[in-house]
Amino acid sequence: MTPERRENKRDVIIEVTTNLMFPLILLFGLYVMIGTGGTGGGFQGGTILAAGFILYITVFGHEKGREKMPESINALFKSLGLFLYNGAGWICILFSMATAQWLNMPAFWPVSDFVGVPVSRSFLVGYMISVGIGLTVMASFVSQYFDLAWKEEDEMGGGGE
Amino acid sequence: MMEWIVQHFLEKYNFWIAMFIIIIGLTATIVKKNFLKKLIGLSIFQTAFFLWVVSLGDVGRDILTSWGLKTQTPPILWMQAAEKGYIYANPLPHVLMLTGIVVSAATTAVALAIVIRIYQKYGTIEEDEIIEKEMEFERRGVL
Amino acid sequence: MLLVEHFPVIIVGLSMFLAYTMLLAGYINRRLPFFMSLAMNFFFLFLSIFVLNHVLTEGPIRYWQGGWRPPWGIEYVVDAMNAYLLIIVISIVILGLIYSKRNVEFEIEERKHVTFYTLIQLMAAGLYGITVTGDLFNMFIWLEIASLTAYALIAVAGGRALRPAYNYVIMGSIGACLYIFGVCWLYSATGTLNFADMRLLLPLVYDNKAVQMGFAMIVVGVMIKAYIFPLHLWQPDVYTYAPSTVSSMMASVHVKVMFYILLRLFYSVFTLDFIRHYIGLDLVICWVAAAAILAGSIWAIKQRNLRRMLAYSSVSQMGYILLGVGLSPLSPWGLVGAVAHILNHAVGKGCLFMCAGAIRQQEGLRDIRDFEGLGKKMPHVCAAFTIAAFSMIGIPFTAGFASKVFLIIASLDASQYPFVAVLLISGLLNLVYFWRVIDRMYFARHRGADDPAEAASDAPATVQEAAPSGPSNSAKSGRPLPLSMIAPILALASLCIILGVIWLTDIPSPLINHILSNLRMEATI
Amino acid sequence: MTELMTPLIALLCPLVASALILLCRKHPNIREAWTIAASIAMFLLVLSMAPLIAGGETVRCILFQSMFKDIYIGFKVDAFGEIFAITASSLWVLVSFYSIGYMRALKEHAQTRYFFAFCFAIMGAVGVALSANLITLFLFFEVITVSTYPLVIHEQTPEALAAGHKYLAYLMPAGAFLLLGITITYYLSGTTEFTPGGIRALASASPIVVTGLFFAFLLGFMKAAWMPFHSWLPTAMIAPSPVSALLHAVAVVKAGVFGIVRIVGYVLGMDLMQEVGLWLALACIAGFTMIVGSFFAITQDNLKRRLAYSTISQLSYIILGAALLTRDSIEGAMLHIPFHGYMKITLFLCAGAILAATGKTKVSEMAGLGKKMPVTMLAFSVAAIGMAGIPPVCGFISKLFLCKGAYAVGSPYGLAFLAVILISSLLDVIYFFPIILTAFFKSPAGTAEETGGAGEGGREKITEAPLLMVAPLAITALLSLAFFFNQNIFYIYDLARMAISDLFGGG
Repeated sequence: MTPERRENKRDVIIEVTTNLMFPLILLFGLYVMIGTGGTGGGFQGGTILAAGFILYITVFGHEKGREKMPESINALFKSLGLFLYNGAGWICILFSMATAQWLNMPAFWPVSDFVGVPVSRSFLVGYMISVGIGLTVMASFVSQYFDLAWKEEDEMGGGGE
Repeated sequence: MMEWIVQHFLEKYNFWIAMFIIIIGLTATIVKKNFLKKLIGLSIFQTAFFLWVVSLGDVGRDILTSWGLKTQTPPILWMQAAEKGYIYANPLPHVLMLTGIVVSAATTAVALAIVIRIYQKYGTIEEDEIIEKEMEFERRGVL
Repeated sequence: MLLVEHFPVIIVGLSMFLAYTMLLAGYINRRLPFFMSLAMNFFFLFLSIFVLNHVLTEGPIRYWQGGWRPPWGIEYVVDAMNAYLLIIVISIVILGLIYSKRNVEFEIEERKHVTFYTLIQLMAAGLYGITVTGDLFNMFIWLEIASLTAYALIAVAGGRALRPAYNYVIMGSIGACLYIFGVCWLYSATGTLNFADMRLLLPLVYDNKAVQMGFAMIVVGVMIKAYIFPLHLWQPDVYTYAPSTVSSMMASVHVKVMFYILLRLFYSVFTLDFIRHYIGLDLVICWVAAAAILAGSIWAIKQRNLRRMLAYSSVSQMGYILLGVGLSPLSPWGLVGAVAHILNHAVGKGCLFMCAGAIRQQEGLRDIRDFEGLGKKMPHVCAAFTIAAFSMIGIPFTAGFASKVFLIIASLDASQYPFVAVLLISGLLNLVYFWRVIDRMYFARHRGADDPAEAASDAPATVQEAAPSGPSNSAKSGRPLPLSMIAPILALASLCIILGVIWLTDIPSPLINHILSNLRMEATI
Repeated sequence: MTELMTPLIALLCPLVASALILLCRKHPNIREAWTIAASIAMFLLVLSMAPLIAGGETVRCILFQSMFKDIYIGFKVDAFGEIFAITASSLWVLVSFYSIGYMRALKEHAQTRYFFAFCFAIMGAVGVALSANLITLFLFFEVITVSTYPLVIHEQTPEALAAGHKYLAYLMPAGAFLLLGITITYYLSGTTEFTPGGIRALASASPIVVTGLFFAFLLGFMKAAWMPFHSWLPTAMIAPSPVSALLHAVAVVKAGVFGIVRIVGYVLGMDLMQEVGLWLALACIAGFTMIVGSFFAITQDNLKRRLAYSTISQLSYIILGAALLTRDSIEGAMLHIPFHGYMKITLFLCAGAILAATGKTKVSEMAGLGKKMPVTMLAFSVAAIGMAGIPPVCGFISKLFLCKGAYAVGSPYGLAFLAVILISSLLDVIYFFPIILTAFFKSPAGTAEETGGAGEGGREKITEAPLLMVAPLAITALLSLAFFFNQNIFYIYDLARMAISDLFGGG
């Protein structure tokens, strides 16, 4: 698990395949997240996105992984996801004031008849929620992976007082 | 006697299986000295419990027949099912457990992070050795 | 719908919102999160006072999340008990935040400050959430948010706090799991998660083993988190090694909120009838509490580390609250005692832990035996410590006295005379271990210098081992404490006295009567 | 029943003074000026209520209603409380002056703490005197306990700390017992208000409960130093002399006996005491303490310890007076509270003056002091004569009442207790007169050889203590004399008559 050993095991096939697969995985993740129409899929999509990043980090190593996904961007995603998720609720509270009527707001949402069934009026808020969950889940998993894949030289120096 | 066994064991097999796994997990959590094994035990404990709750949400065949219904559907609001009065499985336990799984994932993440920090500090994740080292730190005055 | 009825959900939602905004703001400026959190919590305090006022004048607030009617949707219910607790939690969080400003600079590396404040705010959000929710599963979510952040907060400083933090993760998760286990049992019996709905449905199935099992599991799960005596083993280490702010917040509000869950369960989900007649738990709880009171005090006497002593003292004081809860089926004064002690202990113990942190920061001292002459070096902190310790002992004109009297009256009223003795003895045991500290601070002369006899009487081994630990032990700032640390300490100490007088008057009785009626006790005081 | 704010203002005086003392800790003169101002103000305020109360009024001041039904925190000054309040506050004035002289003469450390705690202790004592019910009494009782601790351990030596711990070890459990008694009283009767003749509702309780309640109260008033729970008092004599004087001769211990009299007369009531037979138990404890305390006093060589045992013995006169339940005995007990206070404080002040002037603490070292410190030793003699109950000092008056009361009991018990009082007075003579004899009639030559080397520099110029110390003790000695001739100074006698007629009815 040391960097040297990983250096030795560099493999062109794996790297090229990963380079090819990486955007596809992300695309698939996005599809699961928002492409299916309606709420749900946020968590799964986020996990797939995270899997893509984790694959990348596993293959190319810690440093390059950090270049792809810096700490600050990761935190931004985390917060952004939560903003979207929480924001959906807030918007509903603000615009309906009485209760968070997020299923029934034709006046506010222009995309009310998006699919043609009444339920779909909630789609925009549904998107906000699933994208929010997805981003947060992705960012959390990636940062967990970063934390777990600590380097050997940190071992005794990192902790303690 | 047979009836009793059927009533308490066979009809409630999901309870027994879940309880068995829960006890395995809890035992591991309590008995093992290795922090990772403790964590694994905890995960087993939680997972077994989720298993049990999800199985509660299922609508069993025998119940349906006793109510004179023959069809069961997944918990999706489906016009035909509503018209025909099909019984559907209760979705709420699944939803609750989905949340529960997320929570348990978060718990595992936090615990793993702490285990890593412990390993960084003490060089081991065996509880006995850690306590020994702590006492040594105390003697040396490193707190 | 009145604006004030949105306030509970605004408090909870906005604090979640605030938490990750703070995380982002931390990238702009490291100091920003602290000020954001402080300002918003003041705002929440402002709102919660309106909420309390509304609850006392108009009646409970019921807020349906998303407009879904309660048996299906999540309902937030705020009655007098919640509003009272909400104000306590928010105030202590504010004081803790002010205190943490400079304390964190001392105790935690700089790169972690942003995360620290985020986690504190998130924990606060979890606590607010538990306080206002009216749904068993929603409560579990908030409980886990509060607990997970607490795990992280304890471990954030690293060092010796890690192992206790890990133990807490394991124990806390088992507790949470038992809680949700119990909730699912209840759900399987009633098919609902809403407090009020469940209260209506449960009496039909009180005989059901699943219901009784569920109740027992929830109680045990919450008791683990509230470190009731036999389940307290994770707690002393955690309180000893966690960052001072975290210890003080956990000891003062985190555990109180756990007790609040217990109260809600007893009064709003189940009924006293169930507790007394179907499972007969009331006296069991009382005896457990008595054991907690005595055992905690005796262990506290044994300790030499100040914070560990305070931790065991907390175990004992939780027994007071539990005793009040246990006596409440028999006498309304038990509930009054529990409710009063929730506030009094939050104020007093918060102050004591803050003092311990301040002493460690300025002088680098942890061991009670090293406290000689501290009264001169840190007059304000020591004075505050003394007042808060008086409150713990239950000396008149401090807050703790009132709760002790309430509980004694409750025990007499309930004809449970042994607990009177337990309470009085516990007061004396508290006196023993707190007075020892006060003595050291103010009255003892330096060991060794003036009095060789006393130094010799100490175990020689400890004297020798103390010597090399001197230099490395002195991780201290040495500078006088900043105002931002002294002010919350003094504020809490003066609150101890103010509350001590207020509880003697009849000013709180409307509030108490509201709490009693909202928890559906027939009696008033 | 007159509603006045005077009791509250009187109690605020020391409270405000304590805060000011803390603020002015850098300026000793201003700091001590606050003490004196507060003491005089409090005395005048307390005294201002005396004519009203002696005229049969009761001054009441309700601070606030408590959460318990029918219980309020507040003050109700009746004649008996007023007696104790006048005693404590008038002596505080004198002792404030004396403290200044004493502390400065001995160059004591931590004087701010001393004056600060002193204010609180006096507030507690006067608060006990003025309180309207048991709860209020308890609040101030605990204030006394806690605030006296820093005074007891003033020297901060290990012995002083040990003494302080012993002090707390006796008095804090006592507080717990008192709280127990109060809560039981509330539980049984629904009130804790002091009612002349006892709380009616208690009479219906079973005798066992009443006995238990009575002993809880008795243990709660351990401050009265009845045997066998007396040993904190001699140990606490390690405190500076003014503390011993005011607190351990007047405020603290008198608060204890005050409480016992309150219990006997105003909570349980004489009838109930008689009915259950508790008076005999109390009287036996008191009689035992009187005799044994005197014997202990004889054996002590340390002057302050001897005085302490004398205090233990004398306090039991008051308890005995209360226990005998007759008009005269209770009047004697009530009169003995101020009279013993004035005499005993004189003795303690003299002991302090001797300590400050010569550094001597033992009786055996006092040979020849009478010539060198004539005023001090004369005052001492007056007070000692009074303690023994010999005219013309006020101790005679109260003992006379006690004897009359004991005789009035009528049964053989009454005669036995009369004998106990007389024997105890005789023992008083035995342990006090050697001191006077040593001081006035024994030549110091013998002792000079023994300790010549040690204290030679100081011995040459033994003179009177500073004026600030001598004047207060002379005044108290003169007051002790004056009370013999006119018992009505500060309305004391009128108040006592009024208290008796409250308890027993007008006749």
